[in-house]
Amino acid sequence: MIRIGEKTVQRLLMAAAFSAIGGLLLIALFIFKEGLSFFIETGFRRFLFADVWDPQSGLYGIFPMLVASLWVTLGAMLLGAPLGISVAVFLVEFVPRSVMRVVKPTIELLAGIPSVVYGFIGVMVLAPFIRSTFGGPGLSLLAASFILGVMILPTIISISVDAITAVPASYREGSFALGATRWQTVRMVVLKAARSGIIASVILGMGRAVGETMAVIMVAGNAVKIPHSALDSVRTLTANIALEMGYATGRHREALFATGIVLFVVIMILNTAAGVMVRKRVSGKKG
Amino acid sequence: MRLSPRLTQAFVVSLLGLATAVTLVILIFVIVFILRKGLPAIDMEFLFTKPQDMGRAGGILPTIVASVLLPLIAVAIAAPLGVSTAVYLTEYTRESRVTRLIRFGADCLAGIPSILFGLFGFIFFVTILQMGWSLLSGGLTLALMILPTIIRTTEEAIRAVPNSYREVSTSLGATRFRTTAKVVLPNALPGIVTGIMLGVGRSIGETAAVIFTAGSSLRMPSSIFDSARTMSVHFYILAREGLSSEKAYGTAAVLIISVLAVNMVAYGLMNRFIRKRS
Amino acid sequence: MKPLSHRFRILILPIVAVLSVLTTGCGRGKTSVTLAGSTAFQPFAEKLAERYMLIHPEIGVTVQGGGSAVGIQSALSGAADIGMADLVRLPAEAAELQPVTVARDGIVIVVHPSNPLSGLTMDQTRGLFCGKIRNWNELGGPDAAVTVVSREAGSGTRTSFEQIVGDIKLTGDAIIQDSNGTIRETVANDASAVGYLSHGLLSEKIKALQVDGADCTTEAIQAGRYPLVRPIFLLTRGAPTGASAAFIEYVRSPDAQKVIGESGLIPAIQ
Amino acid sequence: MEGLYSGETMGPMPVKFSIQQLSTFYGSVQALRSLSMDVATNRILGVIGPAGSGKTSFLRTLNRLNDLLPDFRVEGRVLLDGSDIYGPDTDPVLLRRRIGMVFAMPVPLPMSIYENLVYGPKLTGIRDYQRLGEIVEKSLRAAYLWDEVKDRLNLPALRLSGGQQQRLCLARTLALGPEVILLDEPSSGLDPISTARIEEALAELKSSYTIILVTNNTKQASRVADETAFFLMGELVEIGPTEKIFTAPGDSRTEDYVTGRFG
Repeated sequence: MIRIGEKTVQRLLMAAAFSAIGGLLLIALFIFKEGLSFFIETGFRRFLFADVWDPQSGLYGIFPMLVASLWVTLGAMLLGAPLGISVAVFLVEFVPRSVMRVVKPTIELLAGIPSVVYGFIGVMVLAPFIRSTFGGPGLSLLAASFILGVMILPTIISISVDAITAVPASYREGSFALGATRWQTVRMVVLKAARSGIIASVILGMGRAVGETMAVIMVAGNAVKIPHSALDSVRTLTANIALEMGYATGRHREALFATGIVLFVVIMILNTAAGVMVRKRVSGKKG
Repeated sequence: MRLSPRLTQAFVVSLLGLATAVTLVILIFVIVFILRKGLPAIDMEFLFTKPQDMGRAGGILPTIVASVLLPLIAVAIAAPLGVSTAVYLTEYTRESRVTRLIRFGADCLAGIPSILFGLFGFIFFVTILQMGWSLLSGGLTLALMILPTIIRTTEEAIRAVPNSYREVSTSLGATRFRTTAKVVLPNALPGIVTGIMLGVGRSIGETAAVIFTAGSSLRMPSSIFDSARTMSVHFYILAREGLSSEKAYGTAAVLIISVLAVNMVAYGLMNRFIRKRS
Repeated sequence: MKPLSHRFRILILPIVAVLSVLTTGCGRGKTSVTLAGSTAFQPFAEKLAERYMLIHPEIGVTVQGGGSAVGIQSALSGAADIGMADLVRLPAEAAELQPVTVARDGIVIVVHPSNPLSGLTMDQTRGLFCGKIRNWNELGGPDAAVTVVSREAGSGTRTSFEQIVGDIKLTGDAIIQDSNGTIRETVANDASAVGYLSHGLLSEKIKALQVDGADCTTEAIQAGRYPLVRPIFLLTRGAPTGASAAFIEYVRSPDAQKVIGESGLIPAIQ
Repeated sequence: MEGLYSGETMGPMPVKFSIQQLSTFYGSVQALRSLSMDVATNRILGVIGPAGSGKTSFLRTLNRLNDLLPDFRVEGRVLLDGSDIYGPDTDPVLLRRRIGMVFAMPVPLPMSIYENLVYGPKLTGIRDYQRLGEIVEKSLRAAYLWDEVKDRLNLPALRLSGGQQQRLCLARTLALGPEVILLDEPSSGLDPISTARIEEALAELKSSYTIILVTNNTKQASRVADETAFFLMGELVEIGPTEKIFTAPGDSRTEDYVTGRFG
């Protein structure tokens, strides 16, 4: 067997890695190039913390949308993460493998459904339900969080399922041998061993929630005001970009790209927070 | 009030079961909602003819072809690139600030809204590189969109492979590449397939980014340089421009059935592969 | 037992074969005309392109969406030969482009079918959308808070609607939807909603209101009695030439204008 | 270059490994402290000593498996048939084909028994189905496992019992056709019968391989090893013929360890 030169393989892989990372960098640069000049000219006060968004009269305040984005993402994570991880644990630990093998692809089907379909289901079913049971316009922060929570389930469930199945059986046997119940084994051994995979699933799920465009536009109502209750209609940063990019020209377009930059920074903060929070909680217990 | 372990176990398991039941109910509700509205529209003519009258009549064959080609191109680009990047980050470099920075960058890009990917694709691939609205521009843009997910899931899958396998393979005289190809990747396959399937799902369901890059021409694509409209974009236009909700949900129903079929086939293949080995 | 690397090689072969076949495709055989822009006019442009290609099979016409701004941008950058825009007043960037009116679109105010109202005056419309009239009982309707539904800032339909009705400052808590279809769905599912959309989308799920006593019909518009109308432009960089000019001529031809009239828009030329 | 035994009268033996002032470091932690010894060809060297005395680290330095660890560093020289394995022109991959290793916990690769056995040979380019079959049979017989598995070679290796898995790992190493076999506590966790099987196999293999057996089971060393080395805290305390080490050790620390008073 001719041995492919180890060096050439290394170089090939490095080339692939750098082209992939190069591509991703290109997008980040593209967003920053288009939006940075606007960001510097307008400055934080009139952009990030102003709360009137009216491009026609040159007002570009995105504070209400920043608040809305954080609330919607938080809502989606409160629904998606615990539900997703519970389903993953249940499928791997408490259900026969044959059942899991059927259920997992069907759950992943949720990932294949276009978000515009979720949007329509939200407008035609979820919003009227919220309006009749809780009042308000129906198209609201609650509706957006619920729909996003459902949409990130496949990401969180399938990656967590893989992380949990990857935990070697010997870990579980060791714990059973010490008389632990299955749940104690899961809590004390399995989840800790699968922790990095589960964190990855939560982070990717959150990324998907923050990045979702179409479904959020259709169910959130898109009113530009700071939500005082979950029933208020809100507009997230992402929705704002998608809503107006089709018609935006000149400074308005630059403002939307600047919103993209803000979004990028928000995601960075959320990712670091998620990583730190989980690490601290876990080490806290060990300490 | 400390519950006995047996009681907490029963309580927690029923809670987890409830969570699963809720998820499955939502899943079934979404599927039934779409199929109930969409199945009546599906017949031979709907599946095998071209759309007429702005999609109010005729079939959706070109969109089915586009929905097969586009994710294929996206995954054909993103899977090798993503897996190689993940292998490079885990097997070929030491965990350092640089690898952590790359991983962090990938996580953040996984959160960028698809509309910005679409605009990037429009300006970079469509205009600057003169590729025009085409399946290639769309495929490249989608590849960049699903790359972070594939890189991250592959990395997690590789990291889950026990180190003892690497040591055994190395002690038997395998080079690092052979160890990766023959022992690490085959055992990380489930995680990799999951990442790719999520990528396929995302690229099939994407609308905003695709409209700006692959375009939304209704003609049958004859090469990857032709513009084409995927089923998701077709649903997007039919439903949002209020042309025909019956045809729109028919398209969505066909989409769901094909995605479910693809998922089942992919997992069937992978499970057969794994059962043979362990 | 074939080790995995063999199977990978076997797997990769078909993918490469498929891709190579596709890359050889006929490519740019015939001369082609590309249109891009307004999502509202896109379906109509596709229908006209379909008919045009029956008459002139040697010319390939492709139609893209993306919104009026993309239409203007593509026409300027040459990514598209003809831009499509449905804005009453074109923005400054479009100054270099030469607009040709090919159709007109009536904007109709819609409410939930259960809403007893049959029409609004311009002032009542302005009051509703500015948030001065907050409850339907102020207009003789049921005692219910008004849900105002509008398009996103910059959309052709909204800009035209606000410019024609005059000095509208949209109420802060208006629901914003970004397409005719979603506005129709939102109004159809909320008994106290009021919105506006292209008259081509009217259906039994929503109820159209008269404006100053006039219904939104073709002859009312052509007679000038119905005020909420906006033009649809095809934009080219400088005077249209070659295949683009031919297509635009076709769109303004009586045959094409008849098709436009039948499929839900108002012909530009009687 | 001929290496002589330290203080041994039995005439010069051909030397497989000549280790000179070998020290190893994991980052700042030092594992081995300037070890010098010779390992004779085609004999079994037993390496005994308490846990953490550097026995395993020594073993993994010989076949450069420690290269996998990011911050591993070596000082001194390890000569294999006279050439330094840490020298610039040594290809670690070829080196590992000459030095096979059996791990403490049996780690069959998640493949069938057959694939586990042909994994090594295929890497060296052997493709001929017939030849592979011979290698599989020869190595399984040498590991005393042939009769138990000869008609179910397609079975996934993970389905074998603990003892069978360990013998499979031995067979897998033999299939590579190495010159040296390193064994890292091969019978830890094995039942007495499987342990006896392994020891029989080693005694048989001595004639054609140099064997280094790391074990914390002093009885096993005394039963099987020709020479024995006693490691303590990363140092080589003493090395010599097995019965000398076990009956009249030169160093009091060896005596304490061998008689079981500590460690």
